[in-house]
Amino acid sequence: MTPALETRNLCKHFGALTVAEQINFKLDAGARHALIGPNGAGKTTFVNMLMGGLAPSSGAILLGGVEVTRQSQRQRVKHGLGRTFQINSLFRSLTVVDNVSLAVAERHGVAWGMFRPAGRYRSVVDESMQLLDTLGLLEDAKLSLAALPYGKQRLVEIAIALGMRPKVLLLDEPAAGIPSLESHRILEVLDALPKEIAILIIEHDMDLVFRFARKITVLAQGAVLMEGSPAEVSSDARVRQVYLGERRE
Amino acid sequence: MQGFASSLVSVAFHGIAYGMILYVISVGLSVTMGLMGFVNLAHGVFAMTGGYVMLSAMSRYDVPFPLALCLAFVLVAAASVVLERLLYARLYSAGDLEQVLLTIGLIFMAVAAARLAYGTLQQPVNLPPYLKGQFALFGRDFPAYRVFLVAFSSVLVAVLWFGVERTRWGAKVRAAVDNRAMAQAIGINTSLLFTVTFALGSGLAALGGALGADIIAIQPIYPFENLITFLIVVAVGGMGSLRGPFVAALLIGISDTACKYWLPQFGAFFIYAATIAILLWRPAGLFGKASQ
Amino acid sequence: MLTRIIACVASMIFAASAGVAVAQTVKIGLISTYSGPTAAQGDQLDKGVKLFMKLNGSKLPPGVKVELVVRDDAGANPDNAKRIAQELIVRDKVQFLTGLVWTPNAASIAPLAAEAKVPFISMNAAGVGIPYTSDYFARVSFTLWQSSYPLGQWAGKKYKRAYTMVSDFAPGHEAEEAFIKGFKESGGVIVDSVRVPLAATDFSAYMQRVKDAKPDVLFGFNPAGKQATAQMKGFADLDLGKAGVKYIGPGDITTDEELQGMGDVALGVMTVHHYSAAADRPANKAFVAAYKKEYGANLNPGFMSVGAYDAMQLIFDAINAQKGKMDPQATMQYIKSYKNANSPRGPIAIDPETRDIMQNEYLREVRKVGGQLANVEIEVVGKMVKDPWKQLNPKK
Amino acid sequence: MTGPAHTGSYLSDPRVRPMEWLPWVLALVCYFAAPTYLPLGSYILIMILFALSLDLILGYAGIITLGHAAYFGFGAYVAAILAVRVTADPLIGIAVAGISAGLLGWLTGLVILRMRGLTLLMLTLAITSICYEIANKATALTGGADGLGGFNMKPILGLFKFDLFNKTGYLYCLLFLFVAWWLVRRIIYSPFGASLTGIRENVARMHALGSPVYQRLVAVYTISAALAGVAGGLLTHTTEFVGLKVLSFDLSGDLLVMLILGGVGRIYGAFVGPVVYLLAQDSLAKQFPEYWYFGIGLMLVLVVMFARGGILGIVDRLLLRIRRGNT
Repeated sequence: MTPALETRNLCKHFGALTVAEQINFKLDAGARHALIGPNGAGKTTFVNMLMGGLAPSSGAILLGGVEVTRQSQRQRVKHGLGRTFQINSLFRSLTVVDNVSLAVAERHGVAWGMFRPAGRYRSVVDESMQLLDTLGLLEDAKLSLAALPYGKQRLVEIAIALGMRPKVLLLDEPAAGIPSLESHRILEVLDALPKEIAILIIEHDMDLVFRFARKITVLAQGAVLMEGSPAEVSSDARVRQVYLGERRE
Repeated sequence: MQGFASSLVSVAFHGIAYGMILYVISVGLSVTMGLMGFVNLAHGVFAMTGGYVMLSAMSRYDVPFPLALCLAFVLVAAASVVLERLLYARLYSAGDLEQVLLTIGLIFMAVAAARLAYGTLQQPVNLPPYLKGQFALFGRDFPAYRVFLVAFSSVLVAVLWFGVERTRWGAKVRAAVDNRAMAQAIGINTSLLFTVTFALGSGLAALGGALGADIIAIQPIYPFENLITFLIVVAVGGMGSLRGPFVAALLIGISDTACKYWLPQFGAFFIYAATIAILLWRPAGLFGKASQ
Repeated sequence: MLTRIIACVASMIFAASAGVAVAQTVKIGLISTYSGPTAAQGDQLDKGVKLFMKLNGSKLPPGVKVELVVRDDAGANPDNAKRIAQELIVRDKVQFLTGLVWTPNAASIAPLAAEAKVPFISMNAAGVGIPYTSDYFARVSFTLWQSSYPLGQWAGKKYKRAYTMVSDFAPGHEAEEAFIKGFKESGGVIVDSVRVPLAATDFSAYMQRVKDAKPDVLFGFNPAGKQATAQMKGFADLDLGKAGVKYIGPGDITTDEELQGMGDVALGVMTVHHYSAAADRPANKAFVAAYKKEYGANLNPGFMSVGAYDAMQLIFDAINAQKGKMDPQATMQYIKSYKNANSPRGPIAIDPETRDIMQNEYLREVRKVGGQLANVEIEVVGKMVKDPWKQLNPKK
Repeated sequence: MTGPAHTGSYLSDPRVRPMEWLPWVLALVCYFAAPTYLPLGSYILIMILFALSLDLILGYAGIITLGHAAYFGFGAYVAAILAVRVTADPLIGIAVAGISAGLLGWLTGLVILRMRGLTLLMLTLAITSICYEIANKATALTGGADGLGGFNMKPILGLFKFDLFNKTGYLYCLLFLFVAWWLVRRIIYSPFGASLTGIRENVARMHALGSPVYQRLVAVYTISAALAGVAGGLLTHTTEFVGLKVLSFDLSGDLLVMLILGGVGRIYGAFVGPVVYLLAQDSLAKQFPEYWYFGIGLMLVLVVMFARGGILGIVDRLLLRIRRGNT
């Protein structure tokens, strides 16, 4: 079966500095996969290359078996790639439902419509409302986004990505900035995500990672250190060393 | 052929003189834009004020030329601190639009104030006798004042570059231009740094305005009339860079002079066309940091 | 908007209740440049007008008053000027239009004045063709052909090779054309011509070009003001005088109000023009004395102030001739035969055929008089000169 | 909930509210009540249309430009050259002016809209400056610094003659403004308008949504340029003259000031701003022509420091306070 997302020998250099070295990575269909690694391991660079924000120096990226290495972010989205942002990247002056509707309208291909009022596109509005309902945000739908508490804004971040109906979803630290007491809410939402979406989560909250992921890839100094089940990773000596080594500094 | 070579020398000379003035005026703009991310369209106001301070000091109070130059620097730098604390600092985190508007407003006010104080006539420039006349070089005559201009600006540029490259303050400025959050994190008082840098940049503009009063006429409409030129220097050179605007200013000075000399019927067309071409080729300017 | 309407209605009611107006008020619409880069020129007009009003504002028939409605056109800005003129005509119902520093502005207003039958008197704008576009246009200032054509004829006899450098707009083109025609007629050769943008402030590159071409004489023209100073400075910076180039032009290049700021380099510059503050006619001496008393001893009136002053004189004479009951056609009839023997610039008259100014043209040289630079009149090169261009190009 | 500001939203009610008819009623009242103010009135209507075109790209799409005069001036010159050389029919003139300004907007937009921030600002400035230089130097076509005049527009549809009092001109401008307003309003309430707001708010996220950001910007820029060109054509037709000022940086600056004064990104800011600015200019510039500038500058500074929504923003806040006071 073709992996939902695959990279082959992906490299990135900034001058003499290598930030990604020969990364071979596979994300299976419907996967619950986590990417971890200490600060500066190259996680953000890797995600940016996947999304098309950063061009790799060499290597290939495949989405559902189709090579997209040279394609723009927009084309990748069309192939089913979606993401959330580590730092909230929302439309602050819009309402919650508009935040989601923007994504849904793009997917429906109606966002070029110039003459019919937006509100008449019932399918867009209804779908957005439904989505908010599944995330428990229905009663906040008509509020201005800036009026929401931070935790709920993190959920809107996910809602927007779901509005794109991605086949592959990159979650960039979904629990960042959320007190660990509240992170269970995020986990509930993640657990309820449609099974057919392949999910790659980048996260620092190890609790969350080990409860959510079925497979973990560890990145260190721009290269894949190891890959395996949560149990394998937690017992691996090299992983311990990387993390503990860093902590000691 | 000899005629061509000698006109080439003249064009280069006048172009460099003009370019040097542009640089001294604009370098402060480049650094403040790079450092604080502030779109300060009112930079020309400082240059104009410098010109007025020097000229009125000389004509009304018989202050000698060198002292009048210093006066222009000091007074304008001091005034800019007040402005920075009072107005600019409140908009550092605001959007580009707010900054554009504030500074356009300041230009309007400065233009009106200058008219009130000095009338609309261009201010006459009375140079000291030792800077008048011609200066023979390579068998050609050059206006002595412009020779002085080039020499003085070169020294100024050298001092400035040394200051930024070799002093503690310079290191802080460079660090803050590179990464403001990081600079703050390692304990640099960025607010103080901004104020000092802003004052220095404004003072330099004043110095440039005063020195260049002979080339860029001091009159109330100055900040508007020259705004595009100053902005071109910064945008083409690259915000936050010291060397970029230098190259850009010389390029503009020389090509402007060359166009006037050889192709006067085209006016400023080439300058604008070149600006567009360079910005499309390198959006961050010749020496600017590539945007993320 | 609302307050406007209220004010409007209120004034209507007021006008109705006041019944028959006691005093006859003649409204004069004055359009000039008070803001923008060329406000200095507008200031010159303004000073002339204000001085006239102060000295002669009350010399009117009994019961007649004059009201000046002043508007700013903010520089060479013809569409704006036209709109302002339109407003002065329909809203303020002015009986005269005057002012106008700029030819483009005057050219855009002239046809409107004819359509609305409002006499329109140019205080400065010198574009040579304007009278042909409007029967209600008259001019008390000058045309560049009046000065530059005789200057060319005179210079052609003294010098062989000339270079021309003019501002790139209609009056500049006219000065260039007139000078070249006169110069060639007297046997001179034109080496090269350059047109400088209206906004130029640094002339050194252009002057370098002149220097390298080595002419005997440089003919310059610019719209006076700061450009005159900048051009002179460019001439001085490159020491063209020492390189054997004589600087000549119409009086705009050594305009009296700027002359002191130009410095000694202006010494020896020869110009032909209709007015000099240094002229020793009694009428001029009185005018200059009054001007200095009003605006300070260091300020000389320039030709623009004189143009404004004379235009006001003409308007007042026309009002007096009709005892304040203004009829546009009668006014134009009066203007066509207008003569004023006592202008500060000498005798002036309006040419009945073209409604353009007739005046003496003087050859002048910049000299030091009592420690001050002055345009000293040497000889009259043309007596009561009609505009030469219109002689050459009569209206079909 | 949605505020009184008109934003592209999937929730807002697109129907025209009663208050939105007020400007049109006022405009017609002025026509009858202040017939001698119609030359100024026409100019105000033209500037409103121009400001509306700027609001579309600045207020909604977030493109900061100091060069919008390029399209206004281009439209004005095209209309004038057409009247001099081809036909003096006004409706054809407006159509050609709008289309050619739109084309220029499209071409320049393709080139510059990949840039952002200062670079974009500089490019818009440089483009206006180039247009200005060309108009200044192509004397044979444009009349250079002397401007282009000497043409008389034909009556509209052969029926309505342009008159000295500008009665025809006023209604002519009002009609085009109305059509433009209707169009802009439609666009803003559409999904396209919503996506423009999205781009202004967070361009990175729009990219991540797979939105064709660049194409959207080019599209709205083209529409805006065409509207500006129509405004320029109207100016040419009502004054039967065009000068270099229509292409100048000053005009772009003045326009920006008017829009900011009224309020950005709310349609009616483009109505309030020019009215207040030009009426104030009309009365103040008459009494204190020399120092008019200072007041404008001070006002800008005050608006930026204390009243970011412009006049309409202040009105909003007052209404809010009154409502709160009542409950």
